[in-house]
Amino acid sequence: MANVAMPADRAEPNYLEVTTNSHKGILGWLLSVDHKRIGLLYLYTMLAFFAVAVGFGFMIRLELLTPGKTVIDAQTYNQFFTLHGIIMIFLFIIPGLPAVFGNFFLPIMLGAKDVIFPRLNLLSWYLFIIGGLIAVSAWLMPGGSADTGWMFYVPYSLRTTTNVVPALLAAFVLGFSSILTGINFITTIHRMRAPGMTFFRMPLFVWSLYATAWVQVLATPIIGITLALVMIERALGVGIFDPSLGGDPVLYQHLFWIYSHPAVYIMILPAMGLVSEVIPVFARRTIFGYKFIAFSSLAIALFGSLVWAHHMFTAGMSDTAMFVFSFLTFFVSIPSAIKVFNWVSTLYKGSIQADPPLLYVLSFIFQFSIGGFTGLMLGALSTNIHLQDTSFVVAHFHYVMFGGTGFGIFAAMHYWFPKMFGRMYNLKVATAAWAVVTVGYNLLYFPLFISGYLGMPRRYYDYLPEFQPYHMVSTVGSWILIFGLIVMFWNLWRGMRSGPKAPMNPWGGVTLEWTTQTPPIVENFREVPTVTTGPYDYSRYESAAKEGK
Amino acid sequence: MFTSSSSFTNSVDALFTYIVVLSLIVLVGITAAMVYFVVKYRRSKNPVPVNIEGNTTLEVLWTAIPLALFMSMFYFGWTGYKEMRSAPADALPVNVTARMWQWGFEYPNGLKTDTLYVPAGRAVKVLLRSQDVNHAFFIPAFRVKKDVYPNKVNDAWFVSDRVGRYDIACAEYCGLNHSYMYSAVQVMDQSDFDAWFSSASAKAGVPAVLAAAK
Amino acid sequence: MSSSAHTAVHHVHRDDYGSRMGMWLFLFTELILFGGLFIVYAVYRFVHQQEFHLAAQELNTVVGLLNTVILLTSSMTAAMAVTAIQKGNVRFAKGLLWVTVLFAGAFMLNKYFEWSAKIHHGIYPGSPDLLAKPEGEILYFGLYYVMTGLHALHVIIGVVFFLFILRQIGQGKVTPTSYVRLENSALYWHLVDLIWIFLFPLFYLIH
Amino acid sequence: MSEQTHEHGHGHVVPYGKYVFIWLALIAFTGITVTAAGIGLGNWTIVLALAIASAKSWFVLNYFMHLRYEDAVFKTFIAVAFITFAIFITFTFWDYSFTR
Repeated sequence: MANVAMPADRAEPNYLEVTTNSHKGILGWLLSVDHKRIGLLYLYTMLAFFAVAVGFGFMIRLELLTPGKTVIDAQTYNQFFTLHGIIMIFLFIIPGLPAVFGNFFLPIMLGAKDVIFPRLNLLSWYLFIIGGLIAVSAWLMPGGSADTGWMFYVPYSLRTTTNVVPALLAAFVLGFSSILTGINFITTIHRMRAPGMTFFRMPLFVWSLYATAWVQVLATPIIGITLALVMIERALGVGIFDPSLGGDPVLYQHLFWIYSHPAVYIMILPAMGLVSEVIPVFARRTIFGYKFIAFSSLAIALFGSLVWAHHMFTAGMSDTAMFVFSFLTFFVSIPSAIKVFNWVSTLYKGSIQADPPLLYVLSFIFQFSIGGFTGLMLGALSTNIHLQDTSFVVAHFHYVMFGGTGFGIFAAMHYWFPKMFGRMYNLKVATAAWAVVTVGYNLLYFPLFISGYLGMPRRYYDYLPEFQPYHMVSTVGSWILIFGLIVMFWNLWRGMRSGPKAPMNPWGGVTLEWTTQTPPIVENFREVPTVTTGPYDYSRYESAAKEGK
Repeated sequence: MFTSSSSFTNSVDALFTYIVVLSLIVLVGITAAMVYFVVKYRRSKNPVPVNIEGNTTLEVLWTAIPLALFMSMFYFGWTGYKEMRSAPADALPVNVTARMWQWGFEYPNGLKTDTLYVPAGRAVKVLLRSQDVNHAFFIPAFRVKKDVYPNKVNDAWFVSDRVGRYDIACAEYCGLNHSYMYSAVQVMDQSDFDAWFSSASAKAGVPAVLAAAK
Repeated sequence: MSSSAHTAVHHVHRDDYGSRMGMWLFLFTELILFGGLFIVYAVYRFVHQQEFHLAAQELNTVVGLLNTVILLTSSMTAAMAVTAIQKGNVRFAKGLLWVTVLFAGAFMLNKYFEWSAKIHHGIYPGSPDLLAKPEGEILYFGLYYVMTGLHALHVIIGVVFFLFILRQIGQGKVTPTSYVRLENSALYWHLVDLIWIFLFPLFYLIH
Repeated sequence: MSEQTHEHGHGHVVPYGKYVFIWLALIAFTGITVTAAGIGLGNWTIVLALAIASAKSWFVLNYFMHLRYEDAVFKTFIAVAFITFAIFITFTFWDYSFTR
């Protein structure tokens, strides 16, 4: 796609070797304004938080292995699922693709030297880390960490004696970090595109980040003010959310979901963008329906802002609200369906190499589809009434967020790994780990659909004996999943330390990041690339292969 | 679990099955196509890709067909829900009070119980209030659920023809013993119910008159 | 993006247009932040119309009016400061910024007296006098303190921005050829004004 | 880059007199809104107050904040922001303005 001559003998120090400031060692990282180094800072801290939250998830599942007390008491259980939610949502899934891989690759994919506000970018990371530390530190304070669930529903979050305020403050700070990243990305996309890089020549990952960034900028402030109000309410008792002073708990839920539903799209959109990158590369052909996928990202961002109250169908809203929100909920499924159909069509008549990144993407499509279909059962009113607040919702949510976005993050790690670190991991081990992770994952979450339909409520420390078979299968699934994750990360770690040197373009990608040195130099390109074609121009593979034969 | 039914059980299950069947067809289709393409067009067998940019007819089709199906799901969901919202005028009103972590029931004559006794075949309307935080009144077997708030009265209704005892659970997280906030609804024959009602009322010292809201 | 040197030195890319774009996006988040509070206000005013009406009688319209005039005037001087620096009149720009900061101080002083009078009358969150009132009035005053308080916080942030710009003018970092930071600080100040334009009628003019 | 038209360029210079004029308009609007509230128009008071506040913000946005002199991109942005807020508030009222 770009005409950048890059003789291999002119290798320059890459971004891992030199930094943007005069410091060496750790300060060279902590004070660096290089978007790639910041991306890696995000990657390492995000994975650390992920490991912590997986630990909480493991304990939750272990506790649910048998009815009654298995390992932890009810209070600890309630705190664990709250921490699991807060960390996974605000510190793993939301920053996972945009802040790590968006930071690293958005400027490169646009042919730019950096994001437009590099120092603001570093500030975002510091806010992220401060917020994360606040969230985790509440665990060590007297009173213990919050036991409200990550939704902080009032009035329980006003009454509990646990440390709710640090958790709220953490989410507030993390929201601010997310907003700054969004502002940076939108402005970068508008201002930093290389010559010839029109909007419709941008890779679809960039499109998805653009849509995501808008949701980050326009929806996050609502959660900021809402959580701030809960803090103010706890400190001063202004009455806004306290029903004993006239406050309305349902209004809190509206405000919470005005952000948190679109936030689901903040989480899934970049993963969809990633899928749209990976499939053409491994099928060696152009994406099917580029514009439809690009516009469906914007459509998802728009419709995603219109449907929040479908989380509140049992709250006793007006019938009008029930009608409107259910009706529009079905519309948000359409752009997602369009994407899935286009992805599968892109595999048609490709020349497919099933390497680990593609395998994770295939799992993504399967699991995200299940998540989407079960969303239909939750979108229809009468079935929603039965399924709301049961483990069916937990399964649906995890199928979209973990089976979707989580697998998207894993795919991204395997896809861009050689470019980021200049080394390669073991493909066979990675494939085996993918198989284990996929099996463990489905074993963990699928039984929850069934038990939820049979009436197993969510956030239950204890349960009726008839649900035990489902919980047992699920817990065993969690062990398999965690084993697979350990193998996966161990393999990546080993590749990073001592894997063979990776070539510039191991998968045969044609977006700009594959035209620059591996690992990239500090300002990404020796010469500003000029773009002359669309992002997935694989015609040279077609013609080269024909000539070769 | 499926042994009993309320008036809603059948309609909810029917819609659920409808969506599950449609979803399975599409899911199997997508997955099979995906796996088939990956195997059939693997690079060793198919080294030369064909670049297909897209197909507007297909895009229109796979926008319009799902949309039509989704609209049918929405429609059945809405009609099913309308039914849940229209309690008959002669439904037996029962005040339900939720507090951490118990359910309390009060009949029109002032009789208070901790299990919900109802006559089979008679519509029952529960008026839900909370004394502290949010709860949710959930009878899985009847497909009935409604949140319970401290500052307003929500309501729900059901009618069950089948005698038996069914769980009532709290479905909105409410703190420490959320998972123990169970009670039960006991569906009895009209004659058993009348006998129970007069003896329980006598014991509680309230007149055994079941003044239903007409 | 003209330079293509390849040292480890990072080239900070100057793009005033991009800076303004970033600032506007940030202003949107501020607008929506207050927007959340306006949603809360709208819902509670809708539910408790009478009580809001009664509670509003307790506010002093004259004080609110005075602060409105102060903010509108300061907004004008901030805007003029941009014109002054564009015309190369740095001293006048500094003078105008100092006037803006003084107006902001006057606004805060006024606010201080207004709040103290309320608190003196026993109307503050959690006070026995307030808790004795109907729910709608509690909500009105809760919102009054939160919304005007958050607004006052933004006034303070705006002043900090201006003091920073004044320093940068002194250091020669904000100049007639490079003044986007002044422009952005002025934009922030106009936002503070913009929000007050709505707060004033919603709290002081319910008759 | 596509929107490179005003690279480093001087923005539009608005003369001082125009700001004074806008300021006068804003003060006049403030006077009208206070007077109108004093008359007591019942339910129309809030409608009028919000209409005047919107008119005032239009002046502030266009002149003080120079939106008039910015590109279409900026205008599109602000339209998106206002539409988003409008959605948030109207959709919340799908619940509150109808019988629950």
